[in-house]
Amino acid sequence: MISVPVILSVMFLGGVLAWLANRFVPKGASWTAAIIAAFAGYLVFALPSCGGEYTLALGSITLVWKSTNYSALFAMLVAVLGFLGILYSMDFMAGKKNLGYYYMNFLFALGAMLGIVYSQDLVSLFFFWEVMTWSSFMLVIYSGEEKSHKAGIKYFAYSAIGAYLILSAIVILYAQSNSFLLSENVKMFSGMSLGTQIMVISFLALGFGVKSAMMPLHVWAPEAYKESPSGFTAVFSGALSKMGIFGLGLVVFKFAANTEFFVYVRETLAWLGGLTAMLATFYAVIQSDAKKLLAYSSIGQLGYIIVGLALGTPLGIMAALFLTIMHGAFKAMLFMSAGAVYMRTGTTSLDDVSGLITKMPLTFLTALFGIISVAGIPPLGGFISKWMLYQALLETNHYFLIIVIFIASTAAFLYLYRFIFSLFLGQREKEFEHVKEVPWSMLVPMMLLTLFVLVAGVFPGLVLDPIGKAMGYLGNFKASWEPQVVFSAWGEKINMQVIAGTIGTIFILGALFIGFKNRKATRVVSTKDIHTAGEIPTENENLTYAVNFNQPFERAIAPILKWSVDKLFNLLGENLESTFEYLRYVYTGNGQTYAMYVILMVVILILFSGSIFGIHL
Amino acid sequence: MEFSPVLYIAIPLFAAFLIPLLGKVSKTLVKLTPGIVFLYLSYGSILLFPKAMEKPIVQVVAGFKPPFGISLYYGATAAFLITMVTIVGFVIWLYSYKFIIREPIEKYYMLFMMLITGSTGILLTGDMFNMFVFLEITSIAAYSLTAFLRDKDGAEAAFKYLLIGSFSSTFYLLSVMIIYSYTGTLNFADIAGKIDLIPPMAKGFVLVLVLVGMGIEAEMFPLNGWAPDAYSQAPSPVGAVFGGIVVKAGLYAMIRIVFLFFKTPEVMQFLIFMGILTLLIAEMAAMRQHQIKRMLAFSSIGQMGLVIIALGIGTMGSTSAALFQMFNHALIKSLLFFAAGYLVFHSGSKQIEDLEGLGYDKPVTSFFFAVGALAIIGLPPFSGFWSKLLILVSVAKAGDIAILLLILTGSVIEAIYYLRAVVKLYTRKEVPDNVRRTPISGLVAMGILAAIILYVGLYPGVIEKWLAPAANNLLNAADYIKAGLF
Amino acid sequence: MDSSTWLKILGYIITPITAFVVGVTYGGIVRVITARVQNRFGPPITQNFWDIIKLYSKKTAVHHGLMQHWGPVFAITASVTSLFFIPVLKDSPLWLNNSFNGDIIFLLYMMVFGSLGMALGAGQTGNPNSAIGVARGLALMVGYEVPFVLALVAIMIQFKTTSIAELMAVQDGFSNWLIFQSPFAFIAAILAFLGMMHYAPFDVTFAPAEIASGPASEFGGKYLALMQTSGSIFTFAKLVLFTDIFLGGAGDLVTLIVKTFLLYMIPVLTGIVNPRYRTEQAITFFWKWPTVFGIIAILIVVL
Amino acid sequence: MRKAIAILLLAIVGYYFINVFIHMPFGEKREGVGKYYLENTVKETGAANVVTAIVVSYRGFDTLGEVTVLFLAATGLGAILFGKRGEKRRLQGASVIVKTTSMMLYPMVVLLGAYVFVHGHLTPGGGFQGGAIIATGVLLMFMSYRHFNVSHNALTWIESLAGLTFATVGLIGLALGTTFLQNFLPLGTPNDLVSAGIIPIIYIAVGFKVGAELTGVLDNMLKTIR
Amino acid sequence: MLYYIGAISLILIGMYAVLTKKNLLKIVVGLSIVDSGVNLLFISVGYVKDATAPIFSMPSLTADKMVDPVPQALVLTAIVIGLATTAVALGLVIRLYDHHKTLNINKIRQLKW
Repeated sequence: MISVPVILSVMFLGGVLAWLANRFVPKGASWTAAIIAAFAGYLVFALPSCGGEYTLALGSITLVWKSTNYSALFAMLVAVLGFLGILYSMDFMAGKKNLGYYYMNFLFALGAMLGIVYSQDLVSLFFFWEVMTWSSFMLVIYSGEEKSHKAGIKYFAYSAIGAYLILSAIVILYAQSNSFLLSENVKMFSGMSLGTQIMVISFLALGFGVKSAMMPLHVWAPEAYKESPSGFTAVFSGALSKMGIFGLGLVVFKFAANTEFFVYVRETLAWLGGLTAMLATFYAVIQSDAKKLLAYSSIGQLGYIIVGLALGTPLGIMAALFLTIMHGAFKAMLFMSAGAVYMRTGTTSLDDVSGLITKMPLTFLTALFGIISVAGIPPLGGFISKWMLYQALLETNHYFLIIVIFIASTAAFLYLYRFIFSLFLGQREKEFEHVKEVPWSMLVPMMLLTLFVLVAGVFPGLVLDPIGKAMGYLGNFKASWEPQVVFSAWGEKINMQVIAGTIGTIFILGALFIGFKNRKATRVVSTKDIHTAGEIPTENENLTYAVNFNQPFERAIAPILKWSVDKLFNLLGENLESTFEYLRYVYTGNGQTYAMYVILMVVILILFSGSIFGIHL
Repeated sequence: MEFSPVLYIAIPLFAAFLIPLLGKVSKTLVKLTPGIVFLYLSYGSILLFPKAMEKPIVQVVAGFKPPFGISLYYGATAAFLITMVTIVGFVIWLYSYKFIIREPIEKYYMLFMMLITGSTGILLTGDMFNMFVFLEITSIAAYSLTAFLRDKDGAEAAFKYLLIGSFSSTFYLLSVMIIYSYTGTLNFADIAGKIDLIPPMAKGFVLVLVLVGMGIEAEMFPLNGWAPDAYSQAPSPVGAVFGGIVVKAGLYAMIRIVFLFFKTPEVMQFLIFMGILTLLIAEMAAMRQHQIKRMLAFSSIGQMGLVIIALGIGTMGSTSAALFQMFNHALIKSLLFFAAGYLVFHSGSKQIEDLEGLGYDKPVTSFFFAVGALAIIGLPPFSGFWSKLLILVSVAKAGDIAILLLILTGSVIEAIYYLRAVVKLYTRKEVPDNVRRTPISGLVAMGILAAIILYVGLYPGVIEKWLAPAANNLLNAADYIKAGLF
Repeated sequence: MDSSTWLKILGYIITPITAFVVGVTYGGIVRVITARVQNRFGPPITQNFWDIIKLYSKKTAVHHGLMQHWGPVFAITASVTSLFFIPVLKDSPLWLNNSFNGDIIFLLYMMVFGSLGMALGAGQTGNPNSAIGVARGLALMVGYEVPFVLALVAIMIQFKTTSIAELMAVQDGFSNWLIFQSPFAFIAAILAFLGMMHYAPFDVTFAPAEIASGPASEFGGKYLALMQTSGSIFTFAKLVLFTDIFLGGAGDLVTLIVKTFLLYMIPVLTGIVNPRYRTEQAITFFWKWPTVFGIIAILIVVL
Repeated sequence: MRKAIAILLLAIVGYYFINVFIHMPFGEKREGVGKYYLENTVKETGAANVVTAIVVSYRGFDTLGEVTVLFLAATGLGAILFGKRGEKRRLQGASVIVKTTSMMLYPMVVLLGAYVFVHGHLTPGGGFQGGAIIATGVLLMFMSYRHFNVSHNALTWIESLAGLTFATVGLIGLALGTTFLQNFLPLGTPNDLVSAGIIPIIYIAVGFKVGAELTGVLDNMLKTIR
Repeated sequence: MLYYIGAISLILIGMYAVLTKKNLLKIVVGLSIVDSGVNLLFISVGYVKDATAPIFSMPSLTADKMVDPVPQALVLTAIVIGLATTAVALGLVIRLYDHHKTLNINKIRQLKW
């Protein structure tokens, strides 16, 4: 009988096992981890989507785990991405130190994510939430370098703030309802006082918002994504940050939906999401590191998802959840290809690498499909989610939000193009002549995901099916779709078969034409063989225009970029720390001063005993 | 012979007196004695535990009924804490076994044993003056142990400790005096019954004296100037005893007195206020520390603040949470001190800066430090998580969201500085080949603690089911009086 | 297969050809007009045809790699697909193609597809000018999309539809043209259109004198031919789209050509008399007045 | 500045302090355990000296602690000062008169001390006082003779054995099935030397112990510690 | 009554010394003075007018003519404890002097913040 604890224990014990395996068998850790992840993934899919219930009484606290339609959706995402991430890591991490540590924390993080989605009570939700936080923190600091540590601390600090906000919301709820069960709390939530409702919702939203990198709580993300090993970054961005979305979904539709100020919650979240999407995109445009760029891109995409959720219409939710899945796939693809480049060249700096397309064609292909998908260009998966999102925005009269979103998605082309251009196109540096395509174990996950975004683009119904069920869990939401057609509330529809068919046909015709016309006379020349006003670049010259690629745009948005939350938080942090520094001067080191404090305390207590203790001396 | 609570005191004392003689025979024997004693006491306390949980065991000494003789009150709270103390004491001994290599070893073990016994006595006694005596036993052992390394800083720290500690005992003695002069008795239960004989003004004064006197022991801000110095300069196992045991005893004493004699809403409010102050200031100070043990010390103070808050809330839930937190803190802080002790030993420097790279050079010790750090921050699946959760739940139940947020602010700061230290450990850096290894006894000691922390983290029910009677015992003054005066 | 299907298939063939012819002719006319304004004679109107035919007939072709090879294919795919999803003539089974009501949002994205493909091709060449051009073009795109989308949103929410066919349906009389119904949206859209057509002052992308035609600089032979074909079709597609949305569409080809030509003259004439904006100037231009007009358009609808 | 603050603070503390005590009855009899002790001590413990009875019997546990405190102080001092090099005693030795007098007084002081603790249950005095007197005698010798030595070994033995005696006596009570420190000897007639059960035994042990410990403390402070 | 005030004055004087004197030895002396003050105070609390020591050495003595024995017993303990503290304090002072070569408490401030 498959039940939730079985899955969880497979993951967690598997983590320990992987760690042990590393100690005794060379390469043991990666194989163990891959097998465990595959097995757990199988279990996740085999678990009936409304069952596997398990209750565990821990003292006065009862934990309930159960699979629901909503959790099944996220669990599948986690299981698939987790398995692919580990598969990818097998060769990506080969030869590195502390593999046991890496795979253990990897599996722990996966287990914790599954734990989060299966939790039906708030305590185990929070429990796994924290496990997830620290295990991912461990992976962020994996490299052991100063930079990664800074990033890790930052990540953890923000996560801790978020987690504690969630925790306070949980205990406030418990104080009112006397139960940790999700269902109980949802039931009793509408009966709670307005203050409680506002507090709980804002705390939960902020807490989950941190993990989903909602502005202005996103500051941890770029560096954390950059520093974690790419195999994990794929999961980090693809699945782990989605836990924030998972939580936000619960907040919006399970809690906020029963309150009178539901509309304000939604509007606030929607605008936050929108601004996140736009600003993050702007920041992504000015990055010069591939992984940081992708990180900001992730933040932006999560912004779309938040917008979708916050719209609260069936189409909006569907868009959000669809994008959740798609983003998981295509961001994983992009991070994996960035990781592949990193593995072969040792850097992810967009200024240094160029022209890898001939050396790593399959990686390039993955990246290409990835960016097309992110950009939302039909017929890949990204498009449908964008389409649904816009339709939902229109039908809910968010006239200005739609503009914000649109700016974001247009500006996305800038960084996406830069990503693929700088890494793969242009003239190649000499030092990268030896570069080879990455091994199969890394290509397989990339290719599988590529296939997935293609299929999901043409047959969105396949993915919309579980999403529809998940929406049923969140509330009574009905949206209509067919395997290849999606309908909007205004009666519009988008038929992916026609689109894909047209595009495919024309593309093939065009490709045939260009491929066969004068085939013999068509030559491939080196990228050095170009016309630059009569001068022919020598072998050692590299003319690729990569540094400050998006400078024109950067100049245009300079007034916006001047405002950086990051700087603001840093300033705040520094000021706080120096305040702490002054505060600790209380401890002067002089024993007599301490003694004086004691007497002073006595005097204060005596003098104010009337007001402090109600006893007049 | 049935195990009797008085043995908690008698056996260690007997052993302490015996140690100098054993020292004539063999050093190993000396080293082993405290271990045997604590092992026996742990065994005994586990035997006695269920009984005490059911009904307080009140043991008279010298055959005179209370209030005429001294009585030992082994109630659920005491049982809970004493069991913890004996077990932690045993582990700390195990750790000391190889850690303390400085002469005079037999003196170390005598003082060490007495330090713990004094704390046990504070937890155990039902007599106000007797508590003073045990307080002094603890203090004097503590002063001496703080200066045990005989370095410059140790002596300084010990002197400060002594200076403030003397104030503590003076104030406490004065309060005993005033209480005695009005009620004519020294037995807690008896006093609690006659507390109204004291005129309000004198009562208020007593309250001030007790709060300040015991506040010093409980590390309440601003009375805790001695604590960071003492913790950081004492040998690591002693630091663990301070953080894990001694301060708990001091806090217990304060809370017992307050709850028995002065339990008014105002006083509870005051406790909460002081708790918050202590927590926040300590965490902030800890954030800026450069020495690892000093950081641990401030963290200890902060944790005590947390416990004081929870006790100040004064509900059943919060009190049990506070006890749970005490239990966790005792284990976790000991683990941290253990690990830090060897880390400092290996790196040869007390600065956090200099710990770089030790995570790779001394993986196991560093691992235990990391576990301790994660646990004390309150991360699952370690035990600290549950107690923090319970505290927060009880705070929320009391309806004070501001307190909740302040506690969490403290926790965030705590998380940051602990992780900074952990991360420092795991910064890659070439460290000179260090042949010195962490001895097996130290690792076993850390392993035991880590295992308990993890076990309790996964099955909090083990501890949790005992919390209710223990909290009830602490809260319910009427029961205490009834049992104490039988 | 009934007759409508046959008609449709016929439409598939006729539409791109028409678009190509019209687009190239327009290009020729533009060259003549430009020359006249600049006091030159200029080439004959058919010059563009001959250019393209010449390019198609060139035997040899040089490319720098796979993406350059495929770039033009992307471009042509995008332009033809876009065209197919725009209703060219009102209520004509032959010219409706498969525009299942012609979804605006879909078109917005489809239009980018080609640019991206071309950009990829240009990037592959290794010519710095191409890359610079692409960077400018993409940045410019972010600029003009804002007023454009504002205008479209204003219209879409006014009529609660995203379908072009339905928009055409509501503008059945001359006075009902959206250019009159929502003039501010039209102003915003037409200003954006200036940028979209890449004529001066928004011609930084290609800027022949500066970056040697930018993205297209390394293309030759069949590649350039395909790109120019696609460009012509694309121009036509955009014009038809604007006509459909703002000028009430067209019932027959003549009306369509008149309307599109008039529309086309706007960017062309602006372009002739204006110098070139720098990229950031262009972007900030689009984010100023056009955006304000767009917002006004929306506000009018909402209020 | 510091002084002004200190005076101000202490003045406030003092004011309220006195305020509390000024209302406390002075010199009046009070109810409570004190009265009970006065009335029942002789009957229950057989000791004539009520204070001793309280110290050793009623509150014997305190005394055990007290002994421990002293023991700890001696141990702690040993630990703190361990390895300290003895100060070269630059002062010249005491004069002959002092030396001779000390030599003559010394046994008498020790004897007095012994007397005081042996009669602890009968007369004012007891183990602590007696022990302190003995230590005074030793101090006298330390001061007058530069090379006066006490045997560390002997001190250790005395300390330990005395302490063990105390603890053992207590444990015997427990072992006999009653309570710790329970009297298990006949009470005898009050005011006899051999009376009051275990009180004299304990007090003698305490006397030895205190004497040895205080001597040890003095010795520690003066000499090199090994 | 005067006893109380006297004893309290002793305590305050001792505390004053502890708080302000720079010399470690004087601080230790201050601590001792505080101790003595407390002990005196305690003894005076137990005092009963016209009563004798609580020793039944003569049959003529009766319980109601005796002072409260408890404070005396407690003070006995307290004295010893005070002595122990002083001893340890002096030991520490010796150590501190060894290390710092000074007895000025202001100069012994290695541990701070």
